[in-house]
Amino acid sequence: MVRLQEEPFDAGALLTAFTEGRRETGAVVSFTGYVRAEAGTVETLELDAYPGFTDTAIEAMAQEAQSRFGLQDVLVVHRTGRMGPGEAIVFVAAAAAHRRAAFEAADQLMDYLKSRAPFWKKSHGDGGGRWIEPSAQDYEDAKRWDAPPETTPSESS
Amino acid sequence: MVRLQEEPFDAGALLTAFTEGRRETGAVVSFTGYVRAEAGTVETLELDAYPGFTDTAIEAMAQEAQSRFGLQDVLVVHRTGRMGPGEAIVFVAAAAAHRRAAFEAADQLMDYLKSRAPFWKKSHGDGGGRWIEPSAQDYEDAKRWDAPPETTPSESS
Amino acid sequence: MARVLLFGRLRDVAGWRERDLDLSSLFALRDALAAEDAALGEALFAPGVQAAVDKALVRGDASLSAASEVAFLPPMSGG
Amino acid sequence: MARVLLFGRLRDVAGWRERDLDLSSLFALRDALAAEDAALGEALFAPGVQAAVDKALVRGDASLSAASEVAFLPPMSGG
Repeated sequence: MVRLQEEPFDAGALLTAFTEGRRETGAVVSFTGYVRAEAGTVETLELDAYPGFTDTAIEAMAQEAQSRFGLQDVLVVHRTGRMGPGEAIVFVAAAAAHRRAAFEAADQLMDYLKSRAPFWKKSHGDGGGRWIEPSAQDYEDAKRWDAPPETTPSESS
Repeated sequence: MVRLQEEPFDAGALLTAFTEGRRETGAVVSFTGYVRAEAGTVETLELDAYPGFTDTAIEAMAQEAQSRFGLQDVLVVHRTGRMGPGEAIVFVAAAAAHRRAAFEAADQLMDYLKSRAPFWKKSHGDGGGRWIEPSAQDYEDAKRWDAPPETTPSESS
Repeated sequence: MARVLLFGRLRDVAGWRERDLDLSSLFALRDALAAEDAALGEALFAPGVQAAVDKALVRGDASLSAASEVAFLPPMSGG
Repeated sequence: MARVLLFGRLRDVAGWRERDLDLSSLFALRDALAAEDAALGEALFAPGVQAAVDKALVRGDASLSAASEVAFLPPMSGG
């Protein structure tokens, strides 16, 4: 399930709801991403989304991860609009029978979200507004998963 | 911080407390492990710990992960005693400036916990009680991290 | 009357987010925007800028109807 | 009087978890337990069984005082 929202969320409350009543689940991995203060340089972050396009793209990423790693369930909650330091911006949870699948699914999903999700991000700080693109590291991280499933990082090492 | 306890815990509540007031944290990864029903074969799980020995060993694992991955904080909560299907048995959370460190730290910590933590585990099912040892997969998973940090799986792939 | 949506830095360059324009193809629409606002035109033709019609990315030209929604998307930042 | 603790399947084999025994070395203590209970003796000498004195693993023998705590630890299962 994928949800875009302007309202803040509490990662713990999302995790509680996500984990409820899972008798066959062995492992749940969650990722929560925050706006960092970076010693005062980021005052607020502004995230543009294109409703009906952005959520569809993320839903496709979530479904790809779900089938690739055999997940029992997956959740993505992403904020849009303006956010300040310390506020959660993204929450991803993956439920699986075994921990490796849950870790790799959450990891891949975050790499894809950070580099390929259709958002447009602006940081508003002391020096005014600045549009941000993915870092070289973000692109590299996402490429780790582009090989076919037989050669994912953990299996080839 | 490492805590062994007989009482059940709510993973979401632990995550809420862990994430509170982190202005320099960019990423929090949590892992929650559950007792699986496995189609009715596991009725309860019994986990023996040696207080003062088990927690010390886990604290050493947590500190090793913290320094290796430059974590801002790490938390391990592990239940002992008897647990039924669907109950959470272990919770691990790692906070870092960037997501890769948080993912790898939680992943390594779980691999170590599952294969090397001084617990003694018994499953009580239809066929009576049975002592469990780590699976070959658990040992393999833990070995991934034994190479020096320069050659961790994600960096070499 | 196609609806035109701008995202990211295109909004800052143009000074608007959404307009209705009566043009029958994507290329004609883009050319009209560029003719009207040179800075926006440059931004629309910059590398990595994509167009979507009715929420699907298109390469090349596309015909537009009155109900079409056209979005111009600068390089995506990720989440 | 050293305190002796058993864990995991050693508890099932012995039928107890904790006892006080008055012996001055780890090997003497283990031999005394084996002499008293052959099944426990076999389990204590099985591969992978470790001993800790005062919560630190020891290889080989170790001298014990009245305040010593000795634990016999079968292969650990992980969490």
